[in-house]
Amino acid sequence: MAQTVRAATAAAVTQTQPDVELRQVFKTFGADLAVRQLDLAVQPGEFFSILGPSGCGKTTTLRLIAGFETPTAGDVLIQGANVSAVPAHRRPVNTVFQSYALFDHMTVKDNIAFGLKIRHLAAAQVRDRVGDALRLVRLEPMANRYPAQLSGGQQQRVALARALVNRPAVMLLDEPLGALDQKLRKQMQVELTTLHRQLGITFIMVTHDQEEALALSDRIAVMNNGQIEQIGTPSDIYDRPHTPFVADFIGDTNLLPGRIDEAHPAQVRVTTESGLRVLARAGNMSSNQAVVVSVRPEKINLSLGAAGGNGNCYQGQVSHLMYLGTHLHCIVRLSSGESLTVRQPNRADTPIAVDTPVYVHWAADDCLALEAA
Amino acid sequence: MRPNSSAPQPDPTHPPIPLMPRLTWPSLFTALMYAFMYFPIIVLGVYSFNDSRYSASWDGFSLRWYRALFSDRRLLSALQDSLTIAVVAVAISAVLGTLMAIGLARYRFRGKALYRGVSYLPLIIPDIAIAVATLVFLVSMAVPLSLATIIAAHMVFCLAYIAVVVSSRLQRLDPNLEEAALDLGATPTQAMIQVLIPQLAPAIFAGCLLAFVLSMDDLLISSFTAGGGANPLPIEIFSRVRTGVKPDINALSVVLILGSALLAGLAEYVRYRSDRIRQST
Amino acid sequence: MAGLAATNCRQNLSGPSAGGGGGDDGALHIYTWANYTDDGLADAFTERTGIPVVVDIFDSNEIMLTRMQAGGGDAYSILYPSDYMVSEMLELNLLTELDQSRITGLENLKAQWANPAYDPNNAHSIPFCWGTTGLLYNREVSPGEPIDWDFLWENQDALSRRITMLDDMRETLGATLKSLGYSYNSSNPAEIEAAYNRLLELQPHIAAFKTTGFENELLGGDLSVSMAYSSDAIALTLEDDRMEYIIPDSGASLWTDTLAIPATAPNVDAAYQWINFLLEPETASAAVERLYFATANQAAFERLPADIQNNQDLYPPEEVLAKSEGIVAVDADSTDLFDQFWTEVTSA
Amino acid sequence: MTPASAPIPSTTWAARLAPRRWLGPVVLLAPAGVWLLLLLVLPTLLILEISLVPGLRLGQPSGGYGLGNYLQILQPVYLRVIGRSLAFAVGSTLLCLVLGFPVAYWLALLSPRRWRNLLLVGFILPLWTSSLLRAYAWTTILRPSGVFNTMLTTLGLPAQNWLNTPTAVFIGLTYSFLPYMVLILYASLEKLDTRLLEAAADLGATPRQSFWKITVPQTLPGIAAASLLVFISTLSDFVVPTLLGGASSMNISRLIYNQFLGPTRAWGFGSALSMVLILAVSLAIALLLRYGDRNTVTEA
Repeated sequence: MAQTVRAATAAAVTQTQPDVELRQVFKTFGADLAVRQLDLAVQPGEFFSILGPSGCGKTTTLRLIAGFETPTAGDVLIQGANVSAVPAHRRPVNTVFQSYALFDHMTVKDNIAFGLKIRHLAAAQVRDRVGDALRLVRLEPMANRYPAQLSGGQQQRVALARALVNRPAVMLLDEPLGALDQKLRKQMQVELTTLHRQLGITFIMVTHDQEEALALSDRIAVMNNGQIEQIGTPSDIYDRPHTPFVADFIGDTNLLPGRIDEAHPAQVRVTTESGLRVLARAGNMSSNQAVVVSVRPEKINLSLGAAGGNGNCYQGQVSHLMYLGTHLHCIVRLSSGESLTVRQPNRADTPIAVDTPVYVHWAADDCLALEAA
Repeated sequence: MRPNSSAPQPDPTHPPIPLMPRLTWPSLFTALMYAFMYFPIIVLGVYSFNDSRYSASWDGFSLRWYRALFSDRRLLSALQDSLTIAVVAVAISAVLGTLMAIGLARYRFRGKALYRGVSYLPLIIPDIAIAVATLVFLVSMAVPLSLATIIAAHMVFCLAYIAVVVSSRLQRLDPNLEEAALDLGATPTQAMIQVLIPQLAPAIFAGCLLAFVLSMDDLLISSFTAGGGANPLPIEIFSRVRTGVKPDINALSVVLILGSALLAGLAEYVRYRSDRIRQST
Repeated sequence: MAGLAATNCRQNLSGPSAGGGGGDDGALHIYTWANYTDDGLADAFTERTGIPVVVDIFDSNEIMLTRMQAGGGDAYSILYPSDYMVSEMLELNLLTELDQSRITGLENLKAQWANPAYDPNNAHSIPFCWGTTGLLYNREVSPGEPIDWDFLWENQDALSRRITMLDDMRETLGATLKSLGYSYNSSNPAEIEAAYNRLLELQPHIAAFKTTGFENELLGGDLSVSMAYSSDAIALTLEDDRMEYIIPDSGASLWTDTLAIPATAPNVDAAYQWINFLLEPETASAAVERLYFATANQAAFERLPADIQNNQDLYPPEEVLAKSEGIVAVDADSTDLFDQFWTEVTSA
Repeated sequence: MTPASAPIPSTTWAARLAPRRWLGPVVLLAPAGVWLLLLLVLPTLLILEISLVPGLRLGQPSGGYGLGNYLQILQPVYLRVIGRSLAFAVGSTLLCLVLGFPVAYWLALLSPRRWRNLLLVGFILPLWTSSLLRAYAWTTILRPSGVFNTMLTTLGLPAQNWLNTPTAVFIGLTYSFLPYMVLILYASLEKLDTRLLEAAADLGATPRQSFWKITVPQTLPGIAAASLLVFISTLSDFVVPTLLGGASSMNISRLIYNQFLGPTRAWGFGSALSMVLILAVSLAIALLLRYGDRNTVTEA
């Protein structure tokens, strides 16, 4: 699978010098603390995403790397050089803005050539590289148009080309697909990964769309409240979230707060607040610790009769049912009082309806006990 | 992207309007108001061709007042003074006003509200109050009045008007544009000159035009700051209107109105052009 | 900062104009009454000397004085103050003492102006012309022939908004004083106040206070009577038969306008040349024929054609002159009173 | 993970070395700022100071501070001048509103779209020409033997002698400032969401009802801004009262002008009048900012 391959590449390059590194970075705006104690290392060639809800500090982090903001404290390193005091125009990074920020008084060609002309490249060289860039983003016929005469997707590609043409060490993408509609987004996601593979340069993307982050990234940093909650590969983040926030933010999950009754090396037994006893996977945890058990909707099975085995199995009743084509989205009210979201493949063999009495069950390894926040 | 996209979309609230609007009472009333606006101008125009000196009755068609006008050295030199004042004041104000608007948009600092408030003052304080204050100041500083003092005084309101127009454009501008230029390697100065200023150009132009028209029309501030033989057109016209007008003033009105119409047309054209380039598809 | 500036300011406001060194563009800048120079006069001078002439116009002595004090007067090399204003400006040190050795033609002045009371020995000013202030009316539309100032009050309803009075404090209040039988130069507060009240009574019927600019409206019949300087009036009576100028029976003001060089004048050389130019009999008489002011220059008078010499509006008979009086500077308290009443009457 | 209360280390060398951070603001803001300070703020403060020196006249030694100049304004004759100025302003603002609203309404909502911009420019085109000449044009029209009376007598109506009366001032002010009124009202009406009118019609409102219940309230900020602008301009107008009002229309601007460049040179009194005018205008603006829509004001 592509993801494991990527994870392997990521692991292989961990030893080399990071392309971008943030060390203990703080950024305040007046009394507001936008970013606190940030440590981050992005490896060369990585597609790295910063994911988080709006206002979590992810865009600020990107702007710190680009040089639009100076850290209040801490250091920013690009390719090993401390650039904390280097202004944006002398940093070897280029940005694709959410708004594209195209210069609408210049043609597409001039927009793309801007960075090269600023660096006083020879005219012929500028022409060649702009031509290459246009070809790369398949915009050759639009070279002499003005940005306002292009569609949203085309403008997006101009923004990409304008950054790429400078051959930056690092590409910074601030919600690059945020302004596009759903269908175009999917298409551009494919183009982005293709570009990344072709160019082999480091991409750092900021997004609030977890699906996009999962689909595109080698590694993801999940930010919340100015801090990084977890850095890891997509499957790390999804399958092994470190905090309830990450579990909740990435994908859907059911969170059941409770306390540990028995702690084993890799497994714990938890009694939830409503009295449900749950077996869950866990790291090093001790008895009586407050935890939150996270179980993904798609890991839960529904059946009409009770299931055996050493997993978790509870009785309940379907209270809501939504038909979503590929699957069914149900809410099951357990007899203990809790409600669980369950995602059930759309198959003929589970005839369920609202008010059907059902059993829900999942394997202990499919749920995770997380330290309560 | 832009609300006044010129694409002729049918207006949902009204049935498609034929080229000739129906004669409803609002359209009739509007026509009447147009007549009201142009009536005095037409009267001046008609009298400018009247042979009579007293303007009271029609004595026959004549171009003598136009001949008188174009051989009136005093009037022409007043026009030259006015143009000098307006062009110099507007040119300097365009730079200072634009810088001020950019600075106000970019920086946060203590006393910014006060600064902004002061920059709005020339738009609010009546001309007469600005005029007398400037005179008192110049007299108290023992600055001899001259063409330069008029320019200095005109710059106050010119830069305020330009800054206001540019500010409103800045507010609608993508804040990332300048950063994009920096990001692509432009120095802050290059970013301002190559990206920000071109983006602001239509607004700067509009502001300059407004300031130019106001400067050309200003009587009070000029009256209080004129000296050293400087005699801008409004002062000359005012003096002639008071000391007895000969109909060459009528001819002057016609010439000035045609000139202004030309300028207004140019302004409209520039606005239309910049809208065209920026209009979304 | 404001405090410092203010101290400086107060000094500058109360002292004479600090100015000096206004724009000297080589031209001769003249600050004068309307109709005292025309292109003919200026062109003749330029042709003679090569110095271009720029003329600016004032409505009243007081406004000219204000301009000179407010710093706008730096450009002018020649002023035309009236008699009493010469005294006032002398007191404020605003005029240059003339170097009489640089002036030729002084001997041509009529005897009565050889040593005028407002400026002994013509040390600072050269009498240029003189005249009276009376009523100019349009016979076709006036409800009668004005004999005296009283005419305005007696016919105020018929004349409503068909009268203009001079925009000149001393002249207009003075004429009202005269209509009450008092002197133009009264310094009796009660008399001045009585004149103020009388003028206030007429005020609603006055179309405008205008020193010039009534001509077209008078000719067109929009105005009936205008208080006017004889020089302006005569031009109009000669142009149109319907126009008449009268010197009111109870007396009018008799004024002399002079040529003077301000203390801050640039281009003083040109100023002397201008004075000498105007003192030449040929120039002066030609100007009189065109502009109709009464010259104080005997030699010029002698060169005038007989019809002008005999024009009684221009050169009134002795008995009329005897009833008239010159305006002289009054004491500070009275000036204040004039100022105050003038502001009030024009604001009412 | 990380403790929420991680201390912020003191400023790093990077922040301290940030290159001359004061330079940008100074280059951008100082030139205009100095100019405004020198030629606007300082002069206004000077006027304030002079207004507190009773009886200060140009060219005469002056006494100490006091409120004499302000007390002088309280004399009936000057109160009448202020009252007259207010009457001119209120009257001509109302006239402009009554005449201008239908025009702006027609231009913004009823005029053919294709010509709309051109029609608007056409209406405000007279603004581009000398305000002096436009006021002067009215003297030609309103003089007793002028065009207006010729028209009246042709129609068999009695002639009017309106020149040099307040009536002429009202006409002149309305004429001069009508384009401003239309321009701002147009901007406000153009932004009117016409779907609201549809919704009102859908809910059974007659056109008249939706005009008074939707259009007018929705454009109220525009109406307020336009009226304020016209009010301020007419309150302090100089040209129209001078050229059309004759001896009977002294207003505050003319009075101030006369104190400074007129015969009496009463600069102290003139400064006090000027301060009162500035105060009146600021009060009007403050009221609008307090009760009106800020954006409309700044746009205006």
